[in-house]
Amino acid sequence: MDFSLSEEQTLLKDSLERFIQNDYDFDTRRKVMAGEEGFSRENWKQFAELGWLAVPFAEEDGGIGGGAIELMIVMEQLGRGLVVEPYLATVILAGGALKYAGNEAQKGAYLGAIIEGSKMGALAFAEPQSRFKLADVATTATADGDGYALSGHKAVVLGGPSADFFVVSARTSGGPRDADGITLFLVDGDAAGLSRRDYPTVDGLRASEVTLDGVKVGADAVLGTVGGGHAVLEQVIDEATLAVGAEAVGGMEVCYKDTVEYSKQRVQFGQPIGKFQVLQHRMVDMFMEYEQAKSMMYLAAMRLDEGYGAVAKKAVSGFKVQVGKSGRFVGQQAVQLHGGMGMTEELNIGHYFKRLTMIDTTFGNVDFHLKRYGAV
Amino acid sequence: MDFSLSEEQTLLKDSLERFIQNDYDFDTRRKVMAGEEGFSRENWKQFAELGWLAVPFAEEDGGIGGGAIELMIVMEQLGRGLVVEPYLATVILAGGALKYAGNEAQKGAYLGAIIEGSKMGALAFAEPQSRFKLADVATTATADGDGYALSGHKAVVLGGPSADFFVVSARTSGGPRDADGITLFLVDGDAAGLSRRDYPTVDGLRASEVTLDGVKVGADAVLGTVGGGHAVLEQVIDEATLAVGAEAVGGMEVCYKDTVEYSKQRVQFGQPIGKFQVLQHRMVDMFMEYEQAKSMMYLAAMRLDEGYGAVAKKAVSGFKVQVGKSGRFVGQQAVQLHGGMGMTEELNIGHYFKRLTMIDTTFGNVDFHLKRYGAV
Amino acid sequence: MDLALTDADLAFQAEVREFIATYWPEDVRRARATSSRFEESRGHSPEVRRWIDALNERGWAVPNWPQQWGGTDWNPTQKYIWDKETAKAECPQLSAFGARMLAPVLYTWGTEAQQNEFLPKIREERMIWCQGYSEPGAGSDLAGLATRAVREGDEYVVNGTKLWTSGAHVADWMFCLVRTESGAKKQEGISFVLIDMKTPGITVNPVYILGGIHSVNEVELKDVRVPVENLVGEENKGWTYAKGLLTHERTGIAGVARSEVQLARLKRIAQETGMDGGTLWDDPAFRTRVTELEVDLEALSVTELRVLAQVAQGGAPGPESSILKIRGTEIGQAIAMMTIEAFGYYGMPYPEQTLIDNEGPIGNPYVMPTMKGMLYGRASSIFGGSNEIQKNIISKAVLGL
Amino acid sequence: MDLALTDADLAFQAEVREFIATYWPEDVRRARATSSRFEESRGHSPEVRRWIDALNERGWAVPNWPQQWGGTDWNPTQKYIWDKETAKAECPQLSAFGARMLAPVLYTWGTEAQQNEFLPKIREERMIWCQGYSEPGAGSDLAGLATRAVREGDEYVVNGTKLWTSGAHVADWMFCLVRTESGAKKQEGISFVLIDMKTPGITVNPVYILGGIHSVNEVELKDVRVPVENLVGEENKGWTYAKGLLTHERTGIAGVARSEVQLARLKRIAQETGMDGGTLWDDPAFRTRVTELEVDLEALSVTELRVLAQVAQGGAPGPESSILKIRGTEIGQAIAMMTIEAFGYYGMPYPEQTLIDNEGPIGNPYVMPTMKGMLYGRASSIFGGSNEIQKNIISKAVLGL
Repeated sequence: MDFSLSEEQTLLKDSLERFIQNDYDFDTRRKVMAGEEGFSRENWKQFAELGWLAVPFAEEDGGIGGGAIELMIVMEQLGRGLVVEPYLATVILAGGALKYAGNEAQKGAYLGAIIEGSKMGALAFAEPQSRFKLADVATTATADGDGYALSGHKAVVLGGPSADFFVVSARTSGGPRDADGITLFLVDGDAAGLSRRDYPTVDGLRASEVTLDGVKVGADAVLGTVGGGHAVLEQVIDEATLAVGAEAVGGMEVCYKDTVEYSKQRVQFGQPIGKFQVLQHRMVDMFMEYEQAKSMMYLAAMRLDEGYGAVAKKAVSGFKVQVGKSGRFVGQQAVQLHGGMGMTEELNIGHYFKRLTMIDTTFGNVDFHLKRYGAV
Repeated sequence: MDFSLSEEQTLLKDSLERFIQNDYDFDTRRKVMAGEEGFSRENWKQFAELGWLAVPFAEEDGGIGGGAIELMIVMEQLGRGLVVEPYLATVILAGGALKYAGNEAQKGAYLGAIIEGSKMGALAFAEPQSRFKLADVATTATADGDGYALSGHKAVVLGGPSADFFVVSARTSGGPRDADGITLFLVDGDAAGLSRRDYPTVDGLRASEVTLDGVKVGADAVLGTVGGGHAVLEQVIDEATLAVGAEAVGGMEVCYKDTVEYSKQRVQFGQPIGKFQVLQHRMVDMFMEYEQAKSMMYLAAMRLDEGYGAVAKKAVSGFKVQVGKSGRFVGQQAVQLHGGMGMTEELNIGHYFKRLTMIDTTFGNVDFHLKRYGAV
Repeated sequence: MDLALTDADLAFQAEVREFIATYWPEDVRRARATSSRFEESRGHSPEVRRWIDALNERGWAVPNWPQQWGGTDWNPTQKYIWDKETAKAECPQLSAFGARMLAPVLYTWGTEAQQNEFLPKIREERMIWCQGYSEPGAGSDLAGLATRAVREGDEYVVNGTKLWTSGAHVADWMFCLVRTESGAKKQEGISFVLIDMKTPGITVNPVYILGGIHSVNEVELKDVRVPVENLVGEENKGWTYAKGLLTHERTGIAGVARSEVQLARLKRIAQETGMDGGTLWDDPAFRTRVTELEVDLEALSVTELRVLAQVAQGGAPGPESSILKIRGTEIGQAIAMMTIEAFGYYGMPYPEQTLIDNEGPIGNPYVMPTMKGMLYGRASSIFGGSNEIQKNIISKAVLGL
Repeated sequence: MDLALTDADLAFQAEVREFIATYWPEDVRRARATSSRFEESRGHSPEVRRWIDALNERGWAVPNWPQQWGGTDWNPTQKYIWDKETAKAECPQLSAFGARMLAPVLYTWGTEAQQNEFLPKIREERMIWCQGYSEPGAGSDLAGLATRAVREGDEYVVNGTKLWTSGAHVADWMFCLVRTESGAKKQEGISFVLIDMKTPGITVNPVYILGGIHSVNEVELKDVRVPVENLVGEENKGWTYAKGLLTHERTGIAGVARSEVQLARLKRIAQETGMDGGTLWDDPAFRTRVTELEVDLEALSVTELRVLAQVAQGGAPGPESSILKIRGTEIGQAIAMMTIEAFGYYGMPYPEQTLIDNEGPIGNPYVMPTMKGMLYGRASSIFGGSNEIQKNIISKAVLGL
């Protein structure tokens, strides 16, 4: 029973902390977001150099062989910095699918490029009707010569605008919501018949609606086994759920600590507002929510690293339930206690609030994960 | 649109208020409860003299023709006094069944006796497996000569120990949870084959487990139509739900006001605890919960008086949801803010807490009524 | 005790409905409700102008004002019907700062000249007002304001900074609290003045609210010269007027009717949102939470009716009126958050206006206005006396603590 | 970072389980858990005595004490395993006042004579203690206590009234805070003394708790003469000892394992409670709420593990340790309330003991112990520093406010 980080893990954490502190202040982030792509290629290069893009990949694939705990460390810090670079989309989602389902050739073609920062990817799994159900896939892949033709609409694909390639879930057999019969495909970003409608998201990211209109891919584009994509998706999304949850924990930490600091400085009625007992107890509640979320984060990461199965799934869902509730409370109260200042674009607090709000509905809201937690 | 009481209603309210204030202080209540029957026959006589036992009955039956609003007025005041006399059991439950389903002979035999205080009754509707579903009736009534033989187990029959007669729901046809096929019967308290196991309840009332073992009744014991008892039950229970809800509103008023008073007097850390902002806001929350419950009480009473149907059912369920939540909060916080004193048998607060807690599960808890509210 | 409407009330309701159907028809309503131009939708499209003109022509623009200034002779039930029906149809309202905040001060304490000059223009929405109350150092502690007005001859010279001034960038005039004397108590020495926004020395700096919304501003006042005839009431008594104004309009503050519209919309969205082959509305967990909100809202709506009935009978609103704002904002915020939640992933897209103009909305057309409303709505529990301040007030005024 | 138990830990766990199976078997456990004799079940039935004797024989009675006084050499993980397993099996514990509250004070600050006299008796549960802290005027504000002890020769003469004294009616001795000097600060001048309950001048009056439970008392002290050798530590330093004691035992305070037992019981009760032809457990609304509690509890359980791990590595508990009591009592109370709710109408019966003895329980046999536990459990957020006081402390100590 051990909650401490290893030496390597501590080094990883330190390197992220340093970057957030020195190179990613709030103004820098705003400038980065205002750019054409909504993030900085410069930063991305730095991520590659620092080895962060290699974290979850096996050493034989050029990675550093990190597990869920390492992902958690990275994402918690990225969450503290509200980092907009598409780490989640490329490394965890698209990279995760490759990691678990890719054959040697596919890994060779993509993982090295992800790790060195030369290729970005995205996972196109959600659809307009699917809500949070991974098996709800209407996009079809029909046999076409040696390969397949893909048609369908993929919704809110995070990192879509910058993706050089997509991992797309499509139905090769089975009924509309069957877990069986879903196949993952590697699709080039500039494939004929693939079109994107790109847009910013309310929480500062970029995403796309991706339309596939008879997009032709070869048989070698199949990632994993034909019809066996659901299990891969579920594991990747569980890891990604841990990841956004950790991001939320990082955000909550900033929210509660900044609120405490603000309350010590903001004077009303002749004293710092942090002297008012009601606000004190509110901040204690924020602190407690943060700590509880952190506990569930540790649990989820450790369970995932013990091996993927029912116990890990349950821990991930429990974590997401906690994050949904805690994140909402902490974000809302941070805004409330900052008063008007919390409402402005100029101050970081509102941006954390927005990200925390959106994380609640990413990969399943509280209702979804409560049900899953109870059922596993 | 009018929320004010008529002159008669005001007189009714005043007479109850006077009684509670002058004749039903907390010590008197304790003595009453400690007696053999757990209530005072003396008080009951007074209720009859003051006309309270006549409130919901038609004038031609010797009543005063009051409606839901009058019942609300009575019960809110009885709630303020935590009155243990079985008004709910006799007048609203057993009396209600007679009022809606009794023929002339039955009304003649029972209503006059209820009104003059010479007979008490109880409604035996719940069963060990039924939870809050009125149609879940396993007790059977099988044809037996000209009449019926009743067998089954009726659970937690409020007012059972003092009941001279019971109104019993039993199945004459249909499956175990069909609404059709339930018949109400008038059964004498000393009928052969009827046995009771009497006990006090945690909130200061008395109740019985009633076992029917081939209890024989004549055809004239059928209350209403054969097989048509469910509709009667539903209406009676909806009125009774309004009644216990109003009782809870009365209790909440005492809880929040007594807490405010206590907080002005109790000194800790050199000042009255009512000066601490956290406790101030908590009491504001108690006040708000009370007012919201009161609003829903008015709505439910007015809707019931407009006529019994979907609108009224919805209003009653909405009221019960509100009462469940508000009552729980107000009761718990009243205890919390009274500190150790709130925990003692000597002080009234804990007794209100107990009654409020039990009202939450009487005639359906929050879950049950939320579902009903959403479905109507 | 009853909730029935009289025949006269029912006839009036029919009349109101017809008026709304004529001047604010369903298609106009829907276009405005799905517009992603959140801020601009507060301004004056031709449809809005037509509605306001029709109101003025009919004499219904300012029902709550005294009749001599264009108010109606409606009884409280009629006013309630009006509020309910216009809210249900999401009709535009006159800018609140002029019609609801300033006007009562003017017709109660203003000079005849001020009344004649300003009230008609407010009623016709020909003059837009903003409210210069809050300051960087005076938020919840409003009386701590520091903007000074020094009398020089027939003018006040005003210096200071106002913050969170809604609509200052489109306003013609500002009503403003300024310190004219350093009194013993900070509530004393405050005066209520009217300032033409074109006066030299005024700089309006936008403050962008979450989501890039431009609605509030910082207003710098540097040697702004205000004629003394623009003082309202007596010098140094401004706090009294401002406070009276804060409690003036009790009903409506709860936003019950607006929340009812939003809740109905949330239900419809849930019924149209796919889930497991059915819809989100089939999900018992989601449905339970919506139903809980519905009960909360119904309770608040009856509480509002109770207040209204008291006023109708000439009484003062009881203590329950104090809960309207707190519960109203809590419920409104909860509905907005649940609607965002209902959208699922489609709550995220936040495209630029040009993209929407060219290619239409992404996902549900209600996403953008809901998101902007949700973000902006966080202010409802902060501005105008935060919910914490409201509880302090109830604690003192109602509970006597 | 991992949660795995070592082989040694697993072996230890097996050993503990076997010990429990031998000395506190399932049938004894169930009989005690369904006993409606709530208060008495805290006392010493032959089964409890056997368990405590076995503990002492095995050397496991007081794992947290120093080894010289009978403590174990277990590492924190082993202590955790012990706490978890004994809680899961609902094993009786030594009276907390002696073993957990007083003993640390004695083995840290007591004289050798005091240690030799009292510690073995506490360990063997041959001497029952009560805690004389609270007073009518000193609840949350414990330091405001007024009971005075005046030195006369070799004795203190103690006068005052203690309130909420748990178990005073069965206790042999009381450890007591008394004022020996009127200091400038109220925390000063308090001394920690040990009083034999048989000393003349002590009157114990029962205070009945909701549900008629007799557990706490009022203790009147009138000219009670206490030998000076019963002073613990230095005169006027008692507050320091009492405070140290309040933060001494961090783990266990959350009641995680106990709540886990109660939650499992709640689920089982829901699975056995009829509803709509199925069971209450099939109801999504109820199940959702139970699952929410389960997540809350799991989070708290991990938080407790984090604290434990810190201690295991020789560190001081981090700030997260401060939330254990607040969340622990909230969750415990919520489970109790939901269990009552699960019983439905059968939550109401509260028969007298003789009726139960003669005719058995009414409805579910867990009703009476659950109800008594729920009622008594309301005190968990009040006594020993109310949750409001806890938040004041966190606000100051952790957030620096």
